[in-house]
Amino acid sequence: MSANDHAHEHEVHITPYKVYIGVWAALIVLTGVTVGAALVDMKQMTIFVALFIACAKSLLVILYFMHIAYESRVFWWFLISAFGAYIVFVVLTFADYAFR
Amino acid sequence: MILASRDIIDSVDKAWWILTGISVVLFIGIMTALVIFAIKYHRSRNPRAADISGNTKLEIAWTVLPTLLSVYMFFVGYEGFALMRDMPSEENSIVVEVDARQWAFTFRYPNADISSPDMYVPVGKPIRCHLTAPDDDVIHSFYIPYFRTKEDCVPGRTNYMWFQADKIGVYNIFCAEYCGKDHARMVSKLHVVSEEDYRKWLTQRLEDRFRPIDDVAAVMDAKSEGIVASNAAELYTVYCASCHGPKGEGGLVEGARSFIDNATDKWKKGVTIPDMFRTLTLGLDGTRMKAFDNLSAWDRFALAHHVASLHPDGPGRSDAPIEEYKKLIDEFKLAEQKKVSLDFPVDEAIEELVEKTGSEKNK
Amino acid sequence: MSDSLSAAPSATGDAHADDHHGHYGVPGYDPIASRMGMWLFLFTELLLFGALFIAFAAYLSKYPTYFAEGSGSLNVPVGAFNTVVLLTSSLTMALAIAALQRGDKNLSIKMLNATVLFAGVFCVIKAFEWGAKIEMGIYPGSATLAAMDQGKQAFYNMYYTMTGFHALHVIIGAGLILWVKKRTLDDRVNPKRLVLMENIGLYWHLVDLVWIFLFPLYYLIA
Amino acid sequence: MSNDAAALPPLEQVDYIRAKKGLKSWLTTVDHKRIAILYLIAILTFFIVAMGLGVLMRLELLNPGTDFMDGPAYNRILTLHGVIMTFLFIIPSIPAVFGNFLLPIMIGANDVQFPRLNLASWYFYMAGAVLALIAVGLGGVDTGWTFYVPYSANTDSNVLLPMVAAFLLGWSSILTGLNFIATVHRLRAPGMKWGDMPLFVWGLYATSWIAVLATPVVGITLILVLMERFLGIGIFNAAMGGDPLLFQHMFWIYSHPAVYVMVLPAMGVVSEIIPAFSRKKIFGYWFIAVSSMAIAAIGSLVWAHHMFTSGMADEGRVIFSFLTFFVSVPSAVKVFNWLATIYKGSIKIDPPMLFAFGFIFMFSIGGFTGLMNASLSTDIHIHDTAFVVAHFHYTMFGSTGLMFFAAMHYWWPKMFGRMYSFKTAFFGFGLFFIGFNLLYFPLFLAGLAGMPRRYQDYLPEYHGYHAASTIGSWIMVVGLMILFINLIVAIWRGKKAPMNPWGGATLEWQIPSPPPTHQFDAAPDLTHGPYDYDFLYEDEDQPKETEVKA
Repeated sequence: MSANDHAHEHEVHITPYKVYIGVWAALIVLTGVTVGAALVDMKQMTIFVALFIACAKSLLVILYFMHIAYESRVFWWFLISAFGAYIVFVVLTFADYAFR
Repeated sequence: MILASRDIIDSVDKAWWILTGISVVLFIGIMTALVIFAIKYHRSRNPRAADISGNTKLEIAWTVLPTLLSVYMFFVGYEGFALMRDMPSEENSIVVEVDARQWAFTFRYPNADISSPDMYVPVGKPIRCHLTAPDDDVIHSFYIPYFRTKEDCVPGRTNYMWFQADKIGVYNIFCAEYCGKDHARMVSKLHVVSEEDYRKWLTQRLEDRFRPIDDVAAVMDAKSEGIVASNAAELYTVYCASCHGPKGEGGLVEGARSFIDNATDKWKKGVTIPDMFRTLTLGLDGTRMKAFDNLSAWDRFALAHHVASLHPDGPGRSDAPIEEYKKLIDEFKLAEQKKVSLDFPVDEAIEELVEKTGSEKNK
Repeated sequence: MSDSLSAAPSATGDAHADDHHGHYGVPGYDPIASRMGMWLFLFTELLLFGALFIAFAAYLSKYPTYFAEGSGSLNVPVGAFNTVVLLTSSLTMALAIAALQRGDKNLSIKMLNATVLFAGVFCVIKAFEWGAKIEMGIYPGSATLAAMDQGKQAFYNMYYTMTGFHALHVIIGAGLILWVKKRTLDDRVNPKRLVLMENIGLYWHLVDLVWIFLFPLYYLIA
Repeated sequence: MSNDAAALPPLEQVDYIRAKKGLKSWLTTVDHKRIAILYLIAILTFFIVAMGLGVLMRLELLNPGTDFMDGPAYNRILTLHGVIMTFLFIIPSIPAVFGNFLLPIMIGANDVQFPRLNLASWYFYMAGAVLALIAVGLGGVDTGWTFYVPYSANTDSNVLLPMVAAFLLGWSSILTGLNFIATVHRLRAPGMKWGDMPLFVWGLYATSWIAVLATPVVGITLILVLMERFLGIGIFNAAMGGDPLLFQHMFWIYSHPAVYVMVLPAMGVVSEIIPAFSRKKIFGYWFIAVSSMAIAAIGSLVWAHHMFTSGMADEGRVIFSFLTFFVSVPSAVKVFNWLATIYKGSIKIDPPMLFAFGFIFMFSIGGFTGLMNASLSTDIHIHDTAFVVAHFHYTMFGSTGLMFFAAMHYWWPKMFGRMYSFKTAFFGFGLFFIGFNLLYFPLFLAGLAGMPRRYQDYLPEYHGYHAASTIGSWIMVVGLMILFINLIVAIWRGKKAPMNPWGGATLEWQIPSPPPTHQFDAAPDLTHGPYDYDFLYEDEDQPKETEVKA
């Protein structure tokens, strides 16, 4: 509905510097964690743990650095459709590769 | 469970008729409604349209029904596919390796390492096809319309399909994946023959294949025993004419050599029969001349002789001293074929090939 | 591209705004539309890299051991350091926008400079990494690579392709940041009209986002 | 609304065509209507070129054997026909011409959200077109429009330029799509809700999403092939551990949804024409709108049905076949809704309506034969045969192409302010319809009999099908030429068109024909919906607007 598109039209959100620095610190810590996790031998799981941490990091970047946390809802829908489409592409490609 | 190919054909055709039936009924329904509405509610008869903007029940009905119909049609198509992919094991079938390259199929019968540009199979036996293309070639598709079956030959991998002929006859084989210049001429024949004829054909091929090539005289003179060049013209048409021209004039693809000009110095590996044999066996690196190691050594000699005969000066130009032949035979260990052929009882080989088809599992 | 997205005035202005910027159909400044356009553009970048990640996943599933071996040949501390560099550059980019929002042009310019500097550091380190591999004879088309197992070849081909594309984006991003810096100095990008800087910031964060996935997938699967 | 003078610009206002003069004013315009005309000229030109190539191919196939075109020549013509028809004609056709012209007007805006980007898209398109033409000058390319590896990585012909061209054309459609999405979200007239948008806009919106999300995948895929040719990075090269089938996945991830990029706007046009000529509310507005989005979504899940014989995993084939069948559901829903719209309507069969009926006919055949391609066992048989050629020409050309012509006949009076001869249009359509079916229907039968596609030569047993098909191509081309000439002549000779010749209810019929550059001085009046024809009968039972006889 048209109202959704323009819900937050006139609010200009100014993020405190502290938030950015906090997010950055969290990202650095997660980078450390992902390197540390790679040293532990988890066999098949290694890559999934790495991907999980990477997803967490990218969520932080998208929400705060890229301001999605403060954008109107339509931007959320956009992101969900784009990522949804991508995940579908991956999963369906593996409908072939997983069974080869 | 092994099923006859007749079942695959029937299943595909049944699926086709069911889908066509559903389609035709719906199509006629839609078009009839369209025409009736267009006439009945023409503005001259119906100046003011009714005020209808929708009907949810109807919408749900014509969403759900096509959905159910879709699921049904999926299963109809799945049935025949399941048969096609229910491959007989290698022990219970005759394995034919299908080698596709620009622009010819080669059929190889691996147990005996023999090859042919046409496909021969016995009637009533499951045929398992292993489909390949060389790494430096392109994708082709092996298609036998009569058996409703098709699978691509992809460089770098082996694909599988199977069929079983229920009737003696000759069937078309097409390349169905676009592969360039002579895609339309990449046509071959499938000869479905009686088991007896198949045995005969196989014996002939096996004998050819395992005749030792230390008989230098035989390969030096193509006509000496009438053995070398018997099918050379046919092989040349299938494997060489696409690029080098039906008369050897060359130039049909970029850089394809002419066999009839006199500039012998430009032949990269030389102009004699042993040189040509070497070129055929190894290919020419950095050019589009590929290694034709899919052909048997006898076939390669046959081709070399045929190519030599295309030149106006004839084979005389291609003469080489007997030492050259001996060198070649050493180089490719051609004489050792003799040992193989001695150790390899032809009859048993055929038994193996034909009888292994698992009559016990066949209905 | 970004020019049109950010600077092109919309023909009818913001038709929905309660406070009309003029009467109907007069061009206006619509930062939301510009950011929307930028996000849609970022989706195309996302899918472009996404396709490469699909190829990576396909080959990883085909050659797991070769990919592990290949990954083992990459230098983890260097990769981790580069990750930190790029994350920090993302922070400075975000701070540049935040500073300009507060009217602190001076700090904003400094932060943009820092971002470009980090981009440079990233590229130099990446160049050394590539250089080391090339010195060992491992690069596309080399005889050494051609002699390796097929799985190894697939790994290095993917490695050069994906990090190469990413590095190209880093360079383009740095160029865009220099351009927006010039516009900020000219006051054409200012606290009232800063969507251009926001959009280039979004682009820069996307570059970061891609590396967040590239790093573990290439360096940490040994 | 016609009786609300305030909403209308003064009638003597100069229209967009005459607003400025000179070639430069056209080449630098940011007016969405002028950009639409630029696209129209380019797209029609390329269509006619590619149609000529198609006729040449059919002529070669009239008899078995080589008549005047050998294999390499045929393959180049075939590739060129495919590349031009796909990338230069059918993908941009309806969105770039009629989307550009009408989308802003239909939602009550004065232009798209990013007008300069819109012009840039046209230049991307032209750059791609010029590169494709240069490639022809350099000897052409023989890969087929699908650019399958390893062939495209090995061939001697010049693959670089067509691939770069396809890449640029992809960008053109991405940027147009991006522009449309932002326009629909940001520039709808005050008070216009999503449910008040014409269904053509919904079709364009769905199409735009596919263009934005799927096109980049094929873009990078083509770049990877070029990297193999020029840098030796063989991502798809079997000798280097690559997988040629991966190319096919990545190619079809875009190129199958692209089929819906082509057909969704066409369905949008049908959804405009049928209610307008039935004077009746569209039946099930939301079901049609949602089915557009559903086709876009489901259409993105089915790409690998192009690969049933490629040797992909059997499980994968089953999954993709199952999913493919579900595309048919929203398509069927649309057809049923159109039929229900006609039911109890007040139907007038002017040329656009006849075209729409033609669409239902062709699209039904195309759609039903699509079921045989979705179905696993039958597809194995007909894959890569003439059957597939016939099937996609029925959907692409018989449906989408036909609706492009229908859109021309429906909106021509709006675009140029002139009416064309109805009689000639009916006659041209008749020839087109007969010729088209004679051209493509025999190919279904040839395919079932085993005739592979992309063959320059064929065995004598297929002669009958090919001969009929070639004769059909002549009839069809004559019909099309009559249609085009009729329209072009009308620009100069036609009778002046009124504001609302068909009695349409969408916003474009409330502004002059042709519209002025600045079409809305004030927010347009939205007192009636896009399919609410009651305003025509406000005073008495007689429709108010004067109907035109041409």
